[in-house]
Amino acid sequence: MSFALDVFSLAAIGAGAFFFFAGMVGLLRFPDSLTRLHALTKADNLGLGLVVLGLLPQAGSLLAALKLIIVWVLVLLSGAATSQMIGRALRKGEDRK
Amino acid sequence: MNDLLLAAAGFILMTVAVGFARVLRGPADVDRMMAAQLFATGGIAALLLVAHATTVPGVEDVALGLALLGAFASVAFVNGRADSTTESAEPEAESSQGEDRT
Amino acid sequence: MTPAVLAGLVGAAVVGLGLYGLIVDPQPLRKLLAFNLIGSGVFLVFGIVARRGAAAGFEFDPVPQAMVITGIVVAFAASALAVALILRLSETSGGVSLDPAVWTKPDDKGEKGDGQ
Amino acid sequence: MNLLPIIDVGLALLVLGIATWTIAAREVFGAVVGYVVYGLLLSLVWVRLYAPDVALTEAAVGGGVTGVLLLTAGARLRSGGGKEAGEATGLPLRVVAAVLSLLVALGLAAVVLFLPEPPATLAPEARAGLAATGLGNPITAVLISYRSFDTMLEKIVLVLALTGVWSVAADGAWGRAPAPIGRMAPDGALTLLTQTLAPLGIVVGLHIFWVGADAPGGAFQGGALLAAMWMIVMMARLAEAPRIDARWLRLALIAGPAVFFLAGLAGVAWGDGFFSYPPGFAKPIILFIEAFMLLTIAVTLPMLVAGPPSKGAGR
Repeated sequence: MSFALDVFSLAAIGAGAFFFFAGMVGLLRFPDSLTRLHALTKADNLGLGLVVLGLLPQAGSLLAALKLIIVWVLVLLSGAATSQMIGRALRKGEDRK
Repeated sequence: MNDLLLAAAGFILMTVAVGFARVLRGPADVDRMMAAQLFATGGIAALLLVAHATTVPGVEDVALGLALLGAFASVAFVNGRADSTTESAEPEAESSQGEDRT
Repeated sequence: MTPAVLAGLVGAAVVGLGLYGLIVDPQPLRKLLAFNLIGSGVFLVFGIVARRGAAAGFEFDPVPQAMVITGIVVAFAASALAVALILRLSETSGGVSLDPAVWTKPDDKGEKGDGQ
Repeated sequence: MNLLPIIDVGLALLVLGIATWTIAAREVFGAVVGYVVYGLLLSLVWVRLYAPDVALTEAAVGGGVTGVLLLTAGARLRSGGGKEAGEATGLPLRVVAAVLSLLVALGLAAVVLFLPEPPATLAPEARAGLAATGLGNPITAVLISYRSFDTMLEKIVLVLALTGVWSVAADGAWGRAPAPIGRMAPDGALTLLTQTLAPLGIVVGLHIFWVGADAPGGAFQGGALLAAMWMIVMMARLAEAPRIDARWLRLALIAGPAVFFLAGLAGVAWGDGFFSYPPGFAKPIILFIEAFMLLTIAVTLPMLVAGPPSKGAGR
């Protein structure tokens, strides 16, 4: 059982690391700010989400697991809201031209 | 198991470190903010992984604090640039030829 | 090399970097930033004293760690005071510079722009 | 565990690289972004040094709140039309500065490498004091009990710094509110974020304060998080900074040092001297003091960032 859980953890964490990598590549390679924003959200939401998902079975207690989930929710919230604000600021800049 | 967690942490840290090049290159301040946000998220992930492998007590609380402050810093960045995000938000000159903007 | 020694070396290097910025950068806000860098470097050096002082069943010596915590808060208070002074300087003299020549406005008849 | 040194070295190089960027960046905004990221990385380093308490403080105060202070200052400078001026430093001075900085860094590095063996430590004394307090977190015990005088004076420094900030107010502005730190028009996404984040953050801040007795955390860290939440509320324009002559504000500012001082005096009256807590009651007294310190920190930090009262502001 614990072996299966370990495999699950590693798979999730590996997938999370992949999304961080993808986000980084997008941030560096995409041509303008809006597409970079798109790449960033993948790393924020999925990358950290999968790492947290992978660490959940390893968490020592229910409280620790809950805290891990709250960490993810906090990052999701702030990522969603700031992406919205950044995106709107960028749109305004384009409309003016 | 721990070694694999550490390897993942190192990989994520390296990834966001390369992403920091966006802070150096800009060109717009929003790009810098985005790189910082990626850095915060990756830092939290690396912290959780390293802490789990080295068993430092109370690290979940540190991660909670970092997540809150990451949100706080993002808002502060947008706020600090409230008057100028729009004017400097231009695509990079060198790579803008292929794109289609409406 | 233990992590503690490594962190101490990083602290030493950061102090050097901050000192260079403090001397070379002409802008007061940037000087303040550099000053904060120096502070964090000193805290790091202090932190390895804490880590090395592991004894009595602790992984660290709590006394230097507690002092670093107080130090971080005091450094912030000092920075806030400095920011207030910089902003006031820009209000009264129209520009932020540590160079007194810049403070003098043409209509000040050669006096320093420190009037109310 | 052979991967850990590689991560440590990578972390060290990253910290150095980002510190270099904050010095070398051309513009204040880019430098401050670097500084905030630097604070975050330093807190990872502190976790590696088994100092989660310091990690939290560094992330909250060193990176987060100081970053906002500098960002706000930069934005106010720009909008006030004041330009940061000054002649670029000439090459000879640059070289001298570089040599001097290098020497200082090398000297410090030598100190780090040749620290005395066995290392000096106060841990046994702290351990002895810990037993009397009934606390589980040695750092909280040191802050409130073993080195209580330092901590009380540090609270007074906070109040003094705020007095200093207020004292540079322009004539006629005294008693009014500081200029708003929020620079955006009220924004739907930001309002939603603030309305969900702030309550969650207040719970987390109080949690970190509460567990501080026995686990990493405490009044400093919890207070700094509460301060960050208040500042988010101000940035989202859901509330403005209060007038500086508000009675509740003044009371909150001095609550921490005053209660701390009175607790110390009570030690003179009923105990063995200043700051001697009666045995058996040490823990509740310490938590009581810390609760007021939490309040003072949560109120003082945002007021320090908001700056002196301004003529235009105030209800």
